[in-house]
Amino acid sequence: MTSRLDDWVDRLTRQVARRTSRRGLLARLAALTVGAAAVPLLPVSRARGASRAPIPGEPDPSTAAGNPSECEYWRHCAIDGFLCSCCGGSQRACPPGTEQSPVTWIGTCRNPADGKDYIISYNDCCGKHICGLCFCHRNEGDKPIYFPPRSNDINWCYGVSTVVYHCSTAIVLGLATETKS
Amino acid sequence: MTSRLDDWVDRLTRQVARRTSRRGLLARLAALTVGAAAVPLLPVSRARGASRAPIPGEPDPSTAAGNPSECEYWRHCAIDGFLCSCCGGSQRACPPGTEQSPVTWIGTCRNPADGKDYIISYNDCCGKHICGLCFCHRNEGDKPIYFPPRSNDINWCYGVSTVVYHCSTAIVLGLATETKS
Amino acid sequence: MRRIVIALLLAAVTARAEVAPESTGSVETLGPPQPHWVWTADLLLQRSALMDLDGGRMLGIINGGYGTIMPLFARTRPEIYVPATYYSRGTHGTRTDVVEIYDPTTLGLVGEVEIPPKRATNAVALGHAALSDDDRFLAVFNWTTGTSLSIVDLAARRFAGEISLPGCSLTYAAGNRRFLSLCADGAAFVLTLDEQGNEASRVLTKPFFDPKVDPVTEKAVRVGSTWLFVSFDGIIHPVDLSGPEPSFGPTWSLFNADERAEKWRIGGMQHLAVHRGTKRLYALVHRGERDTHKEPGEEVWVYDLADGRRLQRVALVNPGFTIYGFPIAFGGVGGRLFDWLMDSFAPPLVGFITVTQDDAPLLVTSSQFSGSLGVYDARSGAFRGRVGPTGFTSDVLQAPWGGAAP
Amino acid sequence: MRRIVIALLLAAVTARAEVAPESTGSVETLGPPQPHWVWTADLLLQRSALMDLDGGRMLGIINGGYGTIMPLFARTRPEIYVPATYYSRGTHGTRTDVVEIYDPTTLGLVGEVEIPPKRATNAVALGHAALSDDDRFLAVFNWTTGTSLSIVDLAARRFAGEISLPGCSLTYAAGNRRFLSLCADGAAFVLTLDEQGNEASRVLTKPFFDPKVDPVTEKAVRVGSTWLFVSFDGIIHPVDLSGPEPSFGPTWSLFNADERAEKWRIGGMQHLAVHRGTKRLYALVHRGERDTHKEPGEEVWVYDLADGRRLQRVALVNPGFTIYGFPIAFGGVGGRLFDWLMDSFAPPLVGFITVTQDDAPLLVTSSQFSGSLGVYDARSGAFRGRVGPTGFTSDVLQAPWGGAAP
Repeated sequence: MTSRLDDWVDRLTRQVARRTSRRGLLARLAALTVGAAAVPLLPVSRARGASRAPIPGEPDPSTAAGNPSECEYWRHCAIDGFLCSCCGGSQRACPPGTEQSPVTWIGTCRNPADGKDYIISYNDCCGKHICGLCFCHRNEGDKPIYFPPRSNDINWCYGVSTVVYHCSTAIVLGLATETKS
Repeated sequence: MTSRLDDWVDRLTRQVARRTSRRGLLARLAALTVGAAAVPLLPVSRARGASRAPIPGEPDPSTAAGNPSECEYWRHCAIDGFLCSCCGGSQRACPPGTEQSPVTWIGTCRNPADGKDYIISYNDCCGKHICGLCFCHRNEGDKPIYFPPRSNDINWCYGVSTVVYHCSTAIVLGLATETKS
Repeated sequence: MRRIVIALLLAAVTARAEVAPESTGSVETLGPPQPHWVWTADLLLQRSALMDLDGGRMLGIINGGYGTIMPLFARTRPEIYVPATYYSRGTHGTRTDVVEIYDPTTLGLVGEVEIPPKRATNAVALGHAALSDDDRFLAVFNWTTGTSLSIVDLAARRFAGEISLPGCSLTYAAGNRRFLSLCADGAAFVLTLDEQGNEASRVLTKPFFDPKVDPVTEKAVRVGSTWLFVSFDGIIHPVDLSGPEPSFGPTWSLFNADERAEKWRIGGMQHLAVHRGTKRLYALVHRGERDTHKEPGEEVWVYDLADGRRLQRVALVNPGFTIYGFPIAFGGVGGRLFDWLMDSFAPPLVGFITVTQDDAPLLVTSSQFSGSLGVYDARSGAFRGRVGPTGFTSDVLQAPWGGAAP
Repeated sequence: MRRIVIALLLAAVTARAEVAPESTGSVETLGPPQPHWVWTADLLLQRSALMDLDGGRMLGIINGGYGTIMPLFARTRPEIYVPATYYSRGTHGTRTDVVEIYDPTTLGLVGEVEIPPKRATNAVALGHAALSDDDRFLAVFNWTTGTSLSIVDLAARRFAGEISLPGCSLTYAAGNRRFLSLCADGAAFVLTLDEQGNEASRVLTKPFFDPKVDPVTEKAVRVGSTWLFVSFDGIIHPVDLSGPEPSFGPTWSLFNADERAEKWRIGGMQHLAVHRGTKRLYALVHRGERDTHKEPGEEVWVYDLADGRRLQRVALVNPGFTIYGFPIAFGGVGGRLFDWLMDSFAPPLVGFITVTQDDAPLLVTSSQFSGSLGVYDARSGAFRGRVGPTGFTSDVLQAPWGGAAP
């Protein structure tokens, strides 16, 4: 990795020498803003995910709450990871070449389309290094590691070949009998 | 790595939700500038390296040409890698726990303090994953991989326990007999 | 190459005012560990880096394997222990878990002990391995949907055995043979080892908190024989391990009614720190709704452990922002201007805090994407500046050296 | 967990207008490979990612080990080959080099062939492994300060043997049994294999260029049996491997006198591409001084290989900027404004180019820190847009599928 990383960073370094003066003002401008703004800035746009037929009973796919590639997708209320919809999979299927963990943590998310609460299973897809795209971390009902069924800090890649985590799905198991506490 | 990376990116994601509106303007400002300016911007400041006694015959350590932690340090004219001076080593010594490769590529760099050309040996320090700090890539006299003694694209971690590259030194072998072509 | 050889010969005779020829092959070593040397993990670069807060520079690194990286530091012998997980083909193949042993002076690998390939690789470093006070035994938390501890005899450098946990998780040490775990129903489980590292006795208590109502976090700190856990709502639960049965001290709250009304909460991934000498507790807090228990903090509140009185509020600044190891900042005048803007307007986004244990203690902060540290005077709360870059990202902070024993 | 079980039972009977319960365990597979599917390597994430340029989305990834990652794609059987280097303890321990075999439909590992732990892990992916036209043999370039080739029999999935190189490096294939290397004095070395993958014959030519004066780069492209190398100064050196002895076609220049005066140079880490159907050469160029041969390009110049005439100059835009996988851009109106500013003012910084081989070819660009692709109509040069993010960083680009055979 090293050498290639070198060459990649090289582009940065070389450009400085050539552009610092020319773009000094621009650089300063960015510097003053990026420190404060880079964080909110970054995820404003996201990878375009799979375009699939709308799922009966779900919000309009043109809205964030109905788009499986958005962190705001209704099923993601307790997810912690990269959205498989951005990684060659979907909210229900793992990307090619990965394995879906049979055990995982559970969230209870409200579907704005029908106002009902559903049990969501966040099965991890495992066996390849992190996808790195569409990271999303929401903690509705999240509990510490000693309370496994509700802990999204646990690496749930078990019952598969390796514990190497790639991305997370968000699968509807069914309606929740209790409304969200 | 995954889970922790998740949690790190999490900070970004969470902040967006909370700050996008509040810092929208700032974010926009950064967005418009960072695309063009981030590159020259990034390396403007560098890790503070070892503060060591000046080496006889070298430029003033308070200048970039005399500071082993700067890419502009006079010895770095053909270096490709992370500066060991920023990684717990120096321009002459490897960081703790690494091994210095006995074989490497050679550069011919002019010392502004005496106007003379020196043969510089860029011995890699090996055995730990990339340092990641003070990356510097300069190609004065660099040749392709099939011309090894002058190629900085070759991973020179050989004659040591592993080929895993950590950082690069810049050691004076002596005066060059010919001035730089 | 010939010309180079000639050059060397010439250099040998002509070198005078010139820069003298230098020798290759030298490698730095470290002096005795210092209280202001702090370790900061980087999961993207899979390492923990040793930073000199006074010198403002990196001293070296230790790599880890897959998952969390949190070295453990022996007090009685010059050794650092790193529980690590590896696959023979990087992301696949045969899994091997080991405890790697490093020398704190050379940062070189001096040994390893293989353990069962069951080590938990979760998103929290804290509570996943524990060292006995006499450095004899290391307990590594295993997660295979079932839970257990792998016990390593560090004196003999051998795997001593695996001990199952009854529906409990994590491990916290106090004393020479005692290890605490937390259970899903809010109970405590205390394991006592014999001299061979086998189970001597076990105690499973009644629940001391309700995980469904207000769970305590994994990010606990230790004072003497007592571990201090904090709940999502800011209630401190002391657990004293000095006796064969754990005793649960009186709970107290970080927040009063007004502060709760203002929605102050605990947050971040390492939100408690203790200065053992002055018995002060440092808590990372922010204003947020329910379920924001992992959100970064904006202030550190300081408490006197003797009476739970809050002594101070420290408003935090952003610890600094880096992109792939390049700090975003300026030198010179622009630098001071930039720092002022960062200090004034950038969100603090602090996810991790620790405190050095010397008599001039420093409060250290980081954000998970910062690759940089914020440093404060732990007594006055005054911001002393930023130290970095430390790498590409930041994770758990450790200040293992100096000061009073736990 | 009990309430969840109950929930499931209830859901089974009540689900109607609601979202229907779904099954777990499904994994995507890919349809037949498409011409507009492009692989882009990411050395920070140690993988190559498959991007659908038409759909604008990631289809999946294949991981590699330490060092460069450049899959090789069989034409005669559904297999992808990845030469990879691993250590038993990540950064240390026992080194193992393998050629891993993946299925292009499932992206699953289907086999591996162990090779000597000598594979070169240099900063250039190109020229470090080569596949025979009949997919029978793979040659992997070894660098141990000495140089050699590891030959793998892919039909038998066995290591066939190691063949030493006489002071030469790299490997480029043409035909079924012939592999070219470049030597330090500017000579060409051609190895011909027998049916067992052993050396049948070798030819070491006289120098065809002077590495001290104007070296050719490693970033060559192939047209038929001819490899086209370009020198630092933009001279094209064709090397035809159709005969037992290589023949060196007439050299020609990418730049005329005026363009040289303007300091136009070749640059970047993957600066040549060929569309085999139309016999067009694409060259990544920039204005720069001597020793800028790795600097990113600002334009792509298009040439007709029939007569070396330049057909077009394509001004490049920045392929897009990401930070740790997050694209820096906006949706909606702000997005269009941002894109316009990026297109207008951001330096192109293009380090890699490739061209798809179909009849509606696309020119694809990336920057090493972009994690994003720039896509152009390869015939008109019109910018079609950005596709990404592809990951954290970008490296060698490959468009292996569709179009005429090499």
